[in-house]
Amino acid sequence: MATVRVQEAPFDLGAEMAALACGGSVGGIGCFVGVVRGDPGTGGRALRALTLQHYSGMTERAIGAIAAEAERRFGLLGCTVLHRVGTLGIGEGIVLVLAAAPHRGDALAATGFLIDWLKTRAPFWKRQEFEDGSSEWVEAREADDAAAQRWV
Amino acid sequence: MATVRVQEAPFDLGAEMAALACGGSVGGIGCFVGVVRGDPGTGGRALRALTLQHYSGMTERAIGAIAAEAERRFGLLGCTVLHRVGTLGIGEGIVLVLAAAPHRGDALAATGFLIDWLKTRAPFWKRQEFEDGSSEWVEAREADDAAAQRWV
Amino acid sequence: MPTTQILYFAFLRDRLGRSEECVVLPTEVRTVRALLAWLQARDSALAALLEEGRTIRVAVNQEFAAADDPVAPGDEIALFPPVTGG
Amino acid sequence: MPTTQILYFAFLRDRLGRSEECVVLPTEVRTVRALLAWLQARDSALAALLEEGRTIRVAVNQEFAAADDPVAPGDEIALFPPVTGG
Repeated sequence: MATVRVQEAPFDLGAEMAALACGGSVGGIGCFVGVVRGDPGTGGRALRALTLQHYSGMTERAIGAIAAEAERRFGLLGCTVLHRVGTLGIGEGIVLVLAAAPHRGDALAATGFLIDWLKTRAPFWKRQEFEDGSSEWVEAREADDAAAQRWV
Repeated sequence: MATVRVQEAPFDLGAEMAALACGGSVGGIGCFVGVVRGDPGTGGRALRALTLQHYSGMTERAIGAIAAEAERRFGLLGCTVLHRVGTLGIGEGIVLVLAAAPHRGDALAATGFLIDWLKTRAPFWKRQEFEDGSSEWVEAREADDAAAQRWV
Repeated sequence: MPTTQILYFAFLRDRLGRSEECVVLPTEVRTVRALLAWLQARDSALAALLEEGRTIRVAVNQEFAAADDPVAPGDEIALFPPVTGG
Repeated sequence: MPTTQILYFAFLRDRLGRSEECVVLPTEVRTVRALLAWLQARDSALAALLEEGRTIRVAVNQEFAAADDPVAPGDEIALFPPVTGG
């Protein structure tokens, strides 16, 4: 059964990992953490923080559906998707994906599947706040759509 | 610069992740944790514990070399490989691989590269101890050699 | 006649200066395409925004929707730019 | 004449009842292949083990070595089964 949460608080990675590792059949856990970059290719302006907005209700529902799909497709024994909202500083984790399977191949493939999907289908929007006081919404990347297409 | 350790103590995943996330250029961290399975396909005998032996000296040197290769090949900003030795119970982590990169594709590919390589080239040996008191060394899996060949 | 809720996110919310509104849909508005045309006609700020040619996505009842998908009174509609989470 | 250290791991260690030994290599033993033949001739337990047809890997100075790779007095040699870590 997938765990899906949208939260302001930082992740407790050790606790999330331990919750998935129990049960006796898990042989490997794949994981990805998205991190706020200080140099996100924004024409030289230094980033101060990132603010994440989401569509409450649709977000949890959409992530829950894709997590269930990942569990089915890769034979997972469990998966966890946590996404933070609110204002995050450089180096902070934005998103945490964990996928537990009997073997490492499925665990890592499911991790890639979940993060590629999240980047293109989960209703979150990032606003960059720069050191100079300016701010702007991040534009979607075509590379993300291409990555998500791999799994169709 | 890669961090490589062979240790008896459990991993502190949050601390290892935080150490890699700093610096301002990291956008994603891929991770894999290998876990002791209670049902490792051993003809119905229930596993009680796993004991890991290693070749001290060669292990650290071999892992250090492949970690440096991963950093070069995938443009990593850092990576961490921790491998436990001694006796581990079911559900405990055996190996931890972390790979930090500006973007998620490289982070996840490097994670797969490192764990595939470790499974076939790092001098560790597992001995299974069963509930019925018997024990035996684990045989190498051909699937692991095939996985490592992907990267040649 | 149930009211229909329209939600706005990201730059749409900032530009319109509101995060949601409740509207009574005319009976002839039965698709996403018709809904957007109707919204455009009644609100010059939204019209200006839609005419900029930026990609706008629509969700109906919390599912991504295409131009020909149906809308009905009482639906929860959302307008937003392509997502950038993760 | 420097001595050569031979290390054994996993089932080899259990079967031989030792984890390492120091030997003086004859001058004609200059490759991994010749080393294995020489070890086999001087130790019946190791001979029995090598004759079982199980894969044995050899490392010379902490690097994986093939049959024709050189060995020299003073090297650190290790014999072990295929690895199973991770």
